[in-house]
Amino acid sequence: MSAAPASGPIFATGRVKANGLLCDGMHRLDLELPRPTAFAPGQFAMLNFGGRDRLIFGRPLSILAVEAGAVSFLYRVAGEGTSRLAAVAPGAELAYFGPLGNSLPPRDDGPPRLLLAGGVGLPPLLAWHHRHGREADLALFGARAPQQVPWTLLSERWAVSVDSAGQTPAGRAAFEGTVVALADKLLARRPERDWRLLACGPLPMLRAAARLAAARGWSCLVCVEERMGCGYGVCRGCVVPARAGDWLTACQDGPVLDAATIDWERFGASAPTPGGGS
Amino acid sequence: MSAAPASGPIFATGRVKANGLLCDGMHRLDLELPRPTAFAPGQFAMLNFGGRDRLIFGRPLSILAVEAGAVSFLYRVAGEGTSRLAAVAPGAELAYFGPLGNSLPPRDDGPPRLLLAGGVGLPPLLAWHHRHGREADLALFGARAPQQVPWTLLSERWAVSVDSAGQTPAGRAAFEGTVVALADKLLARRPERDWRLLACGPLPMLRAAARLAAARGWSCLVCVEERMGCGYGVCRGCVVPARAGDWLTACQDGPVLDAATIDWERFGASAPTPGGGS
Amino acid sequence: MSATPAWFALDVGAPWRLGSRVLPGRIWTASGCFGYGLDGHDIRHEQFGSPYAGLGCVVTKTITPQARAGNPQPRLCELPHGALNSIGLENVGLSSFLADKLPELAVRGVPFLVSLAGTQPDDFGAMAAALAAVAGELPNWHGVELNLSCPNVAKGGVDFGTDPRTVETCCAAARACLPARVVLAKLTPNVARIVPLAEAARRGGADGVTAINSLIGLEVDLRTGRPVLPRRSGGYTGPGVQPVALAKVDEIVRETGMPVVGVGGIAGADDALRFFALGAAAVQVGTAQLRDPFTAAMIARMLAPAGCRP
Amino acid sequence: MSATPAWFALDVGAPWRLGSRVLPGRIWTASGCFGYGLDGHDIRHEQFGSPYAGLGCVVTKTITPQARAGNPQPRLCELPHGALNSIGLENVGLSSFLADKLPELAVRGVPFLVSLAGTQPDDFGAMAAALAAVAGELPNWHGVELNLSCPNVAKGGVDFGTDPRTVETCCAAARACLPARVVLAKLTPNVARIVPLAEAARRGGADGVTAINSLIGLEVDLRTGRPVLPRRSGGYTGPGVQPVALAKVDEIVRETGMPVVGVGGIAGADDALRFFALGAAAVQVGTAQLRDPFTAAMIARMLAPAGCRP
Ligand SMILES: Cc1cc2nc3c(=O)[nH]c(=O)nc-3n(C[C@H](O)[C@H](O)[C@H](O)COP(=O)(O)OP(=O)(O)OC[C@H]3O[C@@H](n4cnc5c(N)ncnc54)[C@H](O)[C@@H]3O)c2cc1C
Ligand SMILES: Cc1cc2nc3c(=O)[nH]c(=O)nc-3n(C[C@H](O)[C@H](O)[C@H](O)COP(=O)(O)OP(=O)(O)OC[C@H]3O[C@@H](n4cnc5c(N)ncnc54)[C@H](O)[C@@H]3O)c2cc1C
Ligand SMILES: Cc1cc2nc3c(=O)[nH]c(=O)nc-3n(C[C@H](O)[C@H](O)[C@H](O)COP(=O)(O)O)c2cc1C
Ligand SMILES: Cc1cc2nc3c(=O)[nH]c(=O)nc-3n(C[C@H](O)[C@H](O)[C@H](O)COP(=O)(O)O)c2cc1C
Ligand code: FES
Ligand code: FES
Repeated sequence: MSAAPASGPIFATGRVKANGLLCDGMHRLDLELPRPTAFAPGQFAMLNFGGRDRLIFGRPLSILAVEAGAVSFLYRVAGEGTSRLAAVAPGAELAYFGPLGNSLPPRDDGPPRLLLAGGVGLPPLLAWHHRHGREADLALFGARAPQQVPWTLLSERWAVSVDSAGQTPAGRAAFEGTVVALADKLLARRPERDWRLLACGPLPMLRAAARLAAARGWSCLVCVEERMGCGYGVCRGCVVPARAGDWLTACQDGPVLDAATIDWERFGASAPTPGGGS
Repeated sequence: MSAAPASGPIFATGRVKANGLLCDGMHRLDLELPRPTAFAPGQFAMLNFGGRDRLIFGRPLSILAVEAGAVSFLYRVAGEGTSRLAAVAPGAELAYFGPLGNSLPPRDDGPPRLLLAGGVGLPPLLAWHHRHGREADLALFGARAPQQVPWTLLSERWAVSVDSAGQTPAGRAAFEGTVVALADKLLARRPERDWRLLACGPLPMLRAAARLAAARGWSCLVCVEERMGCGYGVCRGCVVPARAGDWLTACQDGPVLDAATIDWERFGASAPTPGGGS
Repeated sequence: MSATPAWFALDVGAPWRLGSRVLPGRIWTASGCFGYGLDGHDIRHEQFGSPYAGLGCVVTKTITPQARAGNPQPRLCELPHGALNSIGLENVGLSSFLADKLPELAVRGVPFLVSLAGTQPDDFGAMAAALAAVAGELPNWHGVELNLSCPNVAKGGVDFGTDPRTVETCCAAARACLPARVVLAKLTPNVARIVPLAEAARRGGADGVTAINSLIGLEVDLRTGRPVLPRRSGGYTGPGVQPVALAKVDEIVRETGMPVVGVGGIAGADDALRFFALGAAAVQVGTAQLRDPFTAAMIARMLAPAGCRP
Repeated sequence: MSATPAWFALDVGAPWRLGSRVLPGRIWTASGCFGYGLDGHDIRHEQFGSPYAGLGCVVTKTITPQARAGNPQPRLCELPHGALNSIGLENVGLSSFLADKLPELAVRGVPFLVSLAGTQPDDFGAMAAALAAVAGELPNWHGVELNLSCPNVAKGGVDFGTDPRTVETCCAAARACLPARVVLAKLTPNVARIVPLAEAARRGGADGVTAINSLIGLEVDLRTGRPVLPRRSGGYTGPGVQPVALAKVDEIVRETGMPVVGVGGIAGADDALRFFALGAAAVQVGTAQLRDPFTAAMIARMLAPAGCRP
């Protein structure tokens, strides 16, 4: 699971290049950094405000891309911090600390990948797909409704599911149901095949993905979320219950974890935002 | 000392009409209130920000004037609160609580008044002079330098002193020395006369005014400053040591106090801003 | 301001029983932060009318047997997350309170508790007896809150509030003189375990406890390198103490089941809700009442049952 | 950031003596907030280089005799003015620390103290002895900080830190095994009087005390009306506890004259200056070090004597 990027994390002041709604409930932030940075899909950064606005803890967001000196994120407004983030104008400064955590392993010769992304769980999988995706892989994205789908980011190779149907852009369609139901449907067409699952999204979705993989004996990697203090392994705040009995950290052992190593029963009890949907 | 205004204090949200530098080191704020308010010279208001910016305590500022539904203040940037106040733009909302405290007594048939105002101690005396001033009165304003004098506010009836000389506007002159030295000089021209002193400004100036009055047997009213919690008499934070042995409150017994009732020795020990000059 | 959450079912403006009294509401003002309940009557607010509208109770500034001059200035210091005060229990003293303040409290009709402090346990009985004798007929006088945070001269200066035996003695002394009024013990958070103090208050006959009084804090003036307050430390109050207050209220409620009046950093309806969530019977507004005399009235209005909300 | 005030004459980057050791500086990181001193070595900052640059000492996460799994999640809760944590002393245990962490600490050369906790006084002696045996040759290992905030199972679960006798016993046990290293007692602020604890530490042979550990605090989730943390309350740290930390440090410095390492809400140079103004010998950065691993390094740089400032 390691696949560390060439360079270590940096702590720096970034300048907001763009920040705005991408689709219903999903914002995109582009942040210019003082020097170039590398990242591997699945890694995240801790973002914070400066001066009097500084929050006690940074906010972990997955890195979507690094392009032309700017690092990009997708986020939904979940509480105080992200709602203040949504109000930040281009030119403003933010504290950037990243890239942090492990990452999705790059392509190997194993079976094709089944990518399951839910809502703002998209960045790790989109980045992976962009770098390593192959024709044989299946990339699925799920949202509540068509207007919550960032169509412009998703190439036609992405299949889309929505909880409730509605208007889709010309030439694009959406399956009505959960992203896991869509996976079931698509997998039924290729019954002979083995898959490796990569999943990132809300906890119930991760749970369903892990169950699906376990039932068929496939491997499954999930990107987990936990409340974070530091993001770099020193506070032991972001623990995820391990099947082995103790804990994994979301920020150092993760955020990419093998679903088989997680104690899903205990994990449920600790959802950072009960009922939340990121 | 009471002369209470017709109406009691109100707590309301005001909208900034204008806020900017009047002269070097002196800002003027005009705040529109939802309903008309009365005030008597010497009274003050507690101002605060709203929402996340709200300070633990309001900031006491003397009322300069109420005109056309707006209440005006003069202030200098002394610390965190006033420096944030200086950054507030027209249209912003501020919490207003006033008018508070007692006031300078209106005109009576006694001897003429000698008004001594220093820096942002100007509002009470300017307001009083505007309402009650007579030809026979002497109105003096002292500042550090000519560019710190709000010339546009001061009619030609105001004599001005500056610590260090410099360019004055056409037709205006400034005495070089303290405002009390200027008073001495002007009083020397009218040696037969009795005066009543009204003084508002930094503590050393109030001290000197009280000494001057005491030496000649004149009465002297001073507008005092103390750290305030509430501004309406409930916290006992703003006490001024009384000659009688206990305390006077700056917010209820004052801010206008008879200099003879103050224990000046103990008062010195409690200057809220050592070396400050408001 | 968000809507009242689903779990919240209390009507903070409905009469409720505490000990042998029925109090008109559950949003109160804290001792030392609203004077003697007399200084806000001519203040007006567009939306909330009078600062006394909807108040369950005003707890007076703490009264001592004799008048106290209090501490030198400065007495207040604003902090980024609260305030420090060093008022030093300045108050008019019991006889002056009875002579000058009580008659006006009688006229105003605001529900109130009198906060009492002394320097030896007997003081509490004597003061309660004097109060009962003079105020016994006042329908809006509901009882006393014992401020147990002063040094006990009879015990070598140890704070009353940190010794369970003394807490019990003080409560018993007040209770004996006030059989039919509320007796609350106000507890200090500056102890390792607060529950034994609450239990001692109950043994002494208190109807409940108020938690918390101020923490001990200090602020340094960076220009001089010296403490801002002449006595160096002072009482730390306001938003920064709320997590501590919540922890103490929770301990007392869960381990004793006593009625607890919660206080610490309450400045809005959400803050009050946190205390009610933990089972507080009522809440008090302290520091925030200084900045805005309508804070308690506003909270009472905000938390009123849906039907009554503006 | 304002310039260093005139009264401040300390060189926080100069070697100084604490007990029998010479430490390289006075700006440290606090236990539990910088891991085992190993997790920041590949992090970079334009201005401050390495997070370890200029650090006087890293105090490790508290080590217990056996590994501890710690508490269930969520373990952290952000507050408007600080944080609550309920990590539950999760740590790798002494033997794993000695086997896996010490060798890397040796290679890295970062100056460090090991924070120790146990469930009975003997634990402190045993752990100190084991440390001395394995780490005795390490020049960058300066000694131990005794975290006395756990329940003492030998004494019926009362916190070590609230009982002067136990503080003395624990310090004496560690001292006996570490004649030539620093022994600090880290004190809890959750007591009525902290000075007797500091005096007990001195009687036990401690070279100084660290003050303060976290306050006890609680936060309520307004959506559910229940505490955010599964164990209800947790350790309250960050800016909101600073006034309390300053008051405790001031008391200890003035009443005992002992070397005090100040900790509580330090996030910038001004915060550190407040503690130094009161006579603290060194300071630690806790919660703020989580948000920004360069906080302590930045403070060390900011407070360096004028000649060395960037
Ligand atoms: C590794 C990782 C990657 C993430 N990537 C993304 C992403 O790409 N896009 C996105 O929209 N969200 C992402 N999240 C979730 C995001 O961090 C939270 O939505 C955000 O922290 C909420 O902050 P807030 O102040 O708005 O909410 P509040 O609820 O006000 O926050 C209070 C505290 O809880 C924490 N918290 C609240 N919700 C979460 C959560 N779901 N996960 C972790 N901590 C939480 C906050 O960090 C904060 O400390 C990620 C989380 C993790 C751990
Ligand atoms: C009755 C009265 C009338 C006043 N009128 C004016 C006026 O018209 N114009 C003007 O510029 N100033 C006036 N002042 C002083 C003004 O209140 C302070 O300059 C201001 O509160 C400083 O706030 P700050 O946050 O900028 O400073 P900080 O030093 O950051 O404030 C910290 C705390 O100290 C208090 N404080 C600091 N300085 C003073 C002071 N001099 N007096 C009282 N409290 C202080 C603040 O209110 C705050 O609670 C008046 C003060 C009083 C008591
Ligand atoms: C200026 C001031 C004066 C106070 N005086 C008293 C007092 O006389 N008696 C008392 O029991 N508590 C007193 N307190 C403590 C408050 O009643 C309350 O317990 C404390 O402030 C915590 O609540 P808060 O955070 O809402 O302020 C005082 C607090 C302040 C700020
Ligand atoms: C996440 C976290 C974990 C902590 N773990 C420990 C610990 O293991 N041992 C200890 O003595 N103190 C521990 N502390 C307390 C800190 O060392 C420090 O005393 C406290 O946080 C106050 O400082 P601060 O306000 O700078 O955070 C911890 C604090 C935090 C925030
Ligand atoms: S967030 Fe601190 S250890 Fe993971
Ligand atoms: S400011 Fe509170 S009594 Fe004057």
